[in-house]
Amino acid sequence: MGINYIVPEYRVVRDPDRCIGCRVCERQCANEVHSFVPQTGKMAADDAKCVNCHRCVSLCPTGALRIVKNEDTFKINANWSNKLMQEIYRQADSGGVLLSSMGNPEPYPIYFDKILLNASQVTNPSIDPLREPMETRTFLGAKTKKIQRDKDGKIIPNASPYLELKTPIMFSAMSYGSISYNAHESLARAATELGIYYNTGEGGLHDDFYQYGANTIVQVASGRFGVHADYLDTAAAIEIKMGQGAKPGIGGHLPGTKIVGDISRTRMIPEGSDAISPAPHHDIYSIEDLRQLVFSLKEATNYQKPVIVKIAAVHNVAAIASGIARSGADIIAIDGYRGGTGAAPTRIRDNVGIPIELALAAVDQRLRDEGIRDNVSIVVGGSCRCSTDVFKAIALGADACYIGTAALLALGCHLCRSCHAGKCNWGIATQRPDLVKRLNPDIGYKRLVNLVEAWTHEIKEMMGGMGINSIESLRGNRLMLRGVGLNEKELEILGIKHAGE
Amino acid sequence: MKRVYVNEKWCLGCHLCEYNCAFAQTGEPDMARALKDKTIHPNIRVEDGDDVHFAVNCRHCDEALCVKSCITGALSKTADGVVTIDQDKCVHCFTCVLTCPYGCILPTEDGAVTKCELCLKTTKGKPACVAGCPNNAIVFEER
Amino acid sequence: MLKEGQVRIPSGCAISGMFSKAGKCFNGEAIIKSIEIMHDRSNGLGGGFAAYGIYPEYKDYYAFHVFYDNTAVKKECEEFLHRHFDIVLDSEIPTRKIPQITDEPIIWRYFVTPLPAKLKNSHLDEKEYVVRCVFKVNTRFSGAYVFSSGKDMGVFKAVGYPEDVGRFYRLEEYNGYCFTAHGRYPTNTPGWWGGAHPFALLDYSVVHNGEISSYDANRRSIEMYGYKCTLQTDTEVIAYIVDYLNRKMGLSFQEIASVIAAPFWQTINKMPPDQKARAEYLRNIFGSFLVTGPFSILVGFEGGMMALNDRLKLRSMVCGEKDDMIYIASEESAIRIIEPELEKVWSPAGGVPVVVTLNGGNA
Amino acid sequence: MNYVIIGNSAAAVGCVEGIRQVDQKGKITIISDEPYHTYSRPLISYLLCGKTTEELMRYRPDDFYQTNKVETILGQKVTKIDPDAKQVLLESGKTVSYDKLLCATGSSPFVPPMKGLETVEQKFTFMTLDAATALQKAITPASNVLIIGAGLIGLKCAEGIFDSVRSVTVVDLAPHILSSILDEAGAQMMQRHLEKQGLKFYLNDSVESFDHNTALLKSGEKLTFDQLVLAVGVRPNVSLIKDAGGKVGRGIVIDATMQTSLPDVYAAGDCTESHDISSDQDRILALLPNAYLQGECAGKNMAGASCVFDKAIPMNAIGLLGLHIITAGSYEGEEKCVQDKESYKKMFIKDGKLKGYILIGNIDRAGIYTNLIREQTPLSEIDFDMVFEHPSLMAFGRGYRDKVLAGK
Repeated sequence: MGINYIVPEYRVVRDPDRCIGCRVCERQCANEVHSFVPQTGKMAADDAKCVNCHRCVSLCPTGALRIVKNEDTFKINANWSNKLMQEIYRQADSGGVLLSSMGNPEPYPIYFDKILLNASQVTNPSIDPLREPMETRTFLGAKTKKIQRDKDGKIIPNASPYLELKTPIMFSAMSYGSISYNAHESLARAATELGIYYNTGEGGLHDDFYQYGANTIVQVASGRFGVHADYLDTAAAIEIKMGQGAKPGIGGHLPGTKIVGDISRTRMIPEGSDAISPAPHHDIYSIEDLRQLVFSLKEATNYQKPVIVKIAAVHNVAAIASGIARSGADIIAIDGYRGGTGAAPTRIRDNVGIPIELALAAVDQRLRDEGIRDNVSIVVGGSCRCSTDVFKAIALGADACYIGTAALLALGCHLCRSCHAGKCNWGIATQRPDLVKRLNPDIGYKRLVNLVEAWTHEIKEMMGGMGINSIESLRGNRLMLRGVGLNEKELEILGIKHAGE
Repeated sequence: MKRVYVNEKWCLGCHLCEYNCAFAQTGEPDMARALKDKTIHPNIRVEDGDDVHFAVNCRHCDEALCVKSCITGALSKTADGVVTIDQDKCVHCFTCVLTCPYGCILPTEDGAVTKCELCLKTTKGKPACVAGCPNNAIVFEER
Repeated sequence: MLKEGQVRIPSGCAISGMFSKAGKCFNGEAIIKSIEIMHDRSNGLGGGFAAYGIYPEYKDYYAFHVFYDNTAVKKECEEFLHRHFDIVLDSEIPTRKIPQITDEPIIWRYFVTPLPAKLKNSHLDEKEYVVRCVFKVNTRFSGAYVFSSGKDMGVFKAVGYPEDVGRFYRLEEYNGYCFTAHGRYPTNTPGWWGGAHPFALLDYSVVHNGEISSYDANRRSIEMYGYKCTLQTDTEVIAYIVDYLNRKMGLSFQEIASVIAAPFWQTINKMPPDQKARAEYLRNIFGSFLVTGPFSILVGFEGGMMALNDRLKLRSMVCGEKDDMIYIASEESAIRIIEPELEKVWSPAGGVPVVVTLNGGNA
Repeated sequence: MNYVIIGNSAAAVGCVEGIRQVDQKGKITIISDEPYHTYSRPLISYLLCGKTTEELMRYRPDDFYQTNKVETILGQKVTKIDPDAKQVLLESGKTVSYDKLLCATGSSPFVPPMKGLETVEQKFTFMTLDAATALQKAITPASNVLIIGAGLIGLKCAEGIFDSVRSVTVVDLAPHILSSILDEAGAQMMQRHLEKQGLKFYLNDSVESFDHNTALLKSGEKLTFDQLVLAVGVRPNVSLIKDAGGKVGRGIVIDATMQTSLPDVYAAGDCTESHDISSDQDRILALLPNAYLQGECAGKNMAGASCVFDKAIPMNAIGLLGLHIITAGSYEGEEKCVQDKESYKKMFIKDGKLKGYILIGNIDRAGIYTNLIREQTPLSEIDFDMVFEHPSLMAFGRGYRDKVLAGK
């Protein structure tokens, strides 16, 4: 052991008057922060190991624990922050790429928070969702407008394959492997009960979850893990993942040590081999290649299922989306730079991509300008944190939102951003059986259901407040939005007026 | 009849049930004050294996051997089938310890035996172990 | 002060309409009387009428009613019209000078038919050709505004109370089988004649009372299909939606009603399977044209009229029937004043269209 | 239906509760020669040492008879059963007729003939409340008490009076104490414990003769005493059944439904012979739990249900001056034993099953062992080494735990 340059980020504070030595904290910390010292008969903590996941705090029966920011600091420097200095020490130590998890935590502007909603006053009545129907049913897919009639002149319902959602919220792609079996089961069961969809991510679909196929979106990503005929057939929709908001332009890497048992079987790769998702799809180097894959998948599933193309929100997202809208894809999913991940290079996560609000506004407007908005539905993700984020996204032009981080929070995640360590104390981002079992899907699925139902209630309240009683009347209804503290350019891109206008 | 059931699959071995049980028995409002520096005598006990944990407490058997064997009549069943103990009557003969097939009746250091009474005498509603279980490993329901 | 097209102006309104199913023609006196009784629902900042069957001698020609701010733009615009149409007759629309109506623009009427060669070269159908020319005038020539462009029908509108507007346009001199009227109560005072209602495109005319909440969703969607919402009014966007669904998509007026005032899912869920599948299809495919928020509208079209309330019926609308006549108005009083002896009076349910046609024709 | 129960202790109460599970209406009559509300006989020693009171030692609440609609004829001895007439005759001459009869007459202290016993003025047995209270009245803090018999009754008596008298001396013919339930090593441990507290033992010895306050032992030892307690053994009270022509062995012979050889006559408790499944032998199991279970089974059958009690085993839980013993089953087969200063544990295994055990000191969760004997669980199905080390459900299969803990 040489010099220890790393200063613990957090401190465990234990109230000696409240600690009863039950050792629950010790048993519950996979990072082995807490220990019982027989000599003193008291508990001790190793701050350096603490990732501030709050498991111990949440389970401490007497509320004896607090995790606080370590007030220890290097000399204050506005340019060289503590964080940067520590990162340099870490890299000088390891020679490696810095790894992080979950979404970009840096203080970039959050446009959702600078957009305000309208409500009815006098000239137009607000609608009480407790008295009147308030509809959130959403269809995702191409809205091809070709009226055909039978011999009696009745319309033939000839809609393209679509997804039907009871509420415009879906669980975004999180692979089995990056998250646990129990997390997947929770998502699958919640999606089924809610009448929405969850997404396998690029980890294949565990045999046990084929029963939830009607509410499952299966992903085909650059590694093609777990893709086979039954996988595609079982799903309600197929998502081609081109990119991810947390790490645009970067592939994925699940180390071989995690490729064991069911994970290996589900991904269809040998135990112990690294699961490497290449940065690009090596059969897609252009938009026309993408079109080929879209139609390959449609051909493979008999043109019965909508195909989603998921891209990260990058600078020219509008043009890319325009290409995708003409590729035969039915749904475009756009993932903003705040989107979560099980592991990403820190520098990429924190510096690549653009905010989802701007990307969405640009894409929606571009597709309308080109008259092809109805070719596709737009689903956005990358930090829809609450019902108003969802609401604002829909008013900006989205058809539905993907929630990932919010869903994990509902399952207990405390955003300690240590998923890559594989020791998730909440049983979410781990494959260690003793940790996985901490997430009981009976509880987890219900919490997800509660969350989405709560958001749906709030969405209905807000809709009613502005006199809208069906979600499609909100979609792209940017007049219902006003910006605060935004400059002309931002307002122009968002396509909204400033508050007061 | 509602009973405490144990879902072994979800037991984390955190032992919170033991502390919640012990706390409920004290009738104190604050667990820290109630249990600080005390040895607890919970009526539910967690058995820990390498990968397996589960809590065990009185099953309130339909054919409760402990009640039938009790030499004093201290153990009896309520109309709801809950096996309860009248600690004043108990003479610590431990015949119930001898007969309980699950080892759920426990001698205390100082006197009468103790056992789970589904918190009939402590809290209203759910037994404390169930209310405090973080993972639904212990549930209170009809089966 | 911004005018229509530069800003969205909410307004309250009165509407009225009368229709002879037998095609019997009557003059504009009655509709003026009807709208006049609802004087308090207007505030003098806009009124207007649509009349059907009034140009029998020119029924094969598109009747363009145009406002001009000045003669320069009139000249410029007429050159455009001449390049695209054969103009069989143009004249000033006869008006009556009354003190209540002021600041009138130049109001001109043209009976036109597309130049055959131009039409052919455009590869458009005739109506689309006309629509595009109308849009061109309205967007390209500042100070020129085509506010009526259908056959055998015409829109007459102005800034003022509707009864004054009717007298100003000498409506008693027109005979038609259908009249609709509109009195406006905008919440600001831009006072632009083009902003008054009805709003019309080809022979579709819309009078509307309400303020829809779905406006921008509807606008941004219909604009993808070649429409430009220059006025930012509900009436305009509804007229375009009706035009798109009827003329371009071939939906019947019943079907249009189940798009713009779609049945609730709870209603759809109770329908027989095939009917349910069609209703679901319309809501899925044309969801962007669902209109929410309060409205009552009268849509006039060639040979027919449709009345429709929003699905919660957040605006009043009453129907009356006597012999072959159908009367529809915001208030029953507006019907009783012209026909006290009604055979039937009813209030149509929200989202349930009342469609009437000449001699039971298709709509 | 008219039920008559002779006896008013555990078997009788078990019978009442058994009947009432099936038949809420039938008439129940309890006849007992003791004039008391049902009380727990084993508690008489606890009464003497003040751990219980006459009120608390009632075996069932005061309203027991009322709640269960039982008529009682207390303080009246039954002198005869007439199975043909289906009636019992009381000493008062009254007859009580029955449709179904339970004989729960229990057992009586056995006093062997001893030379000079008649010269002893203060001599007692230790079986009933009356006997206990008589003893209690007789002793003083200066008393030296001699107890003949180092079995369960003798030692519980010793414990009961230990703090109230000057000395207690116990004599027994057997080579070690508690010979019916303990092996030699266990008995020695227990004896050391009791001697440390001040109890005196003369084992492998017996009284040659009494002379008033003196007992001359075979070994030649001469003991003086103030009170004598005779706790040599008990005998089942079988005469009523025997006289009525019922089959009787060492106790009343009953089948698995608790019926005697006489029609509609059942028997339960200390007066009967049970089939001990741990040794596969018929023996008298004079144990309260056994009495209750037999009584309850008899009651259900008397009321028309079909019930079998076929899990009788010997078992005992006894504490003596702070040290606890729990034993069960029979002591045959391979032995497995651990012992330290404070506790003793011995298991007996035969045919791959646990047949019996002895625990002294640490008796936690002993019922798990008892259950292995009662259920005759093949030890190959569990982790016996683990369960021997520490009684736990962990040693059982997941399936068993799911059944008992998860109700699956």
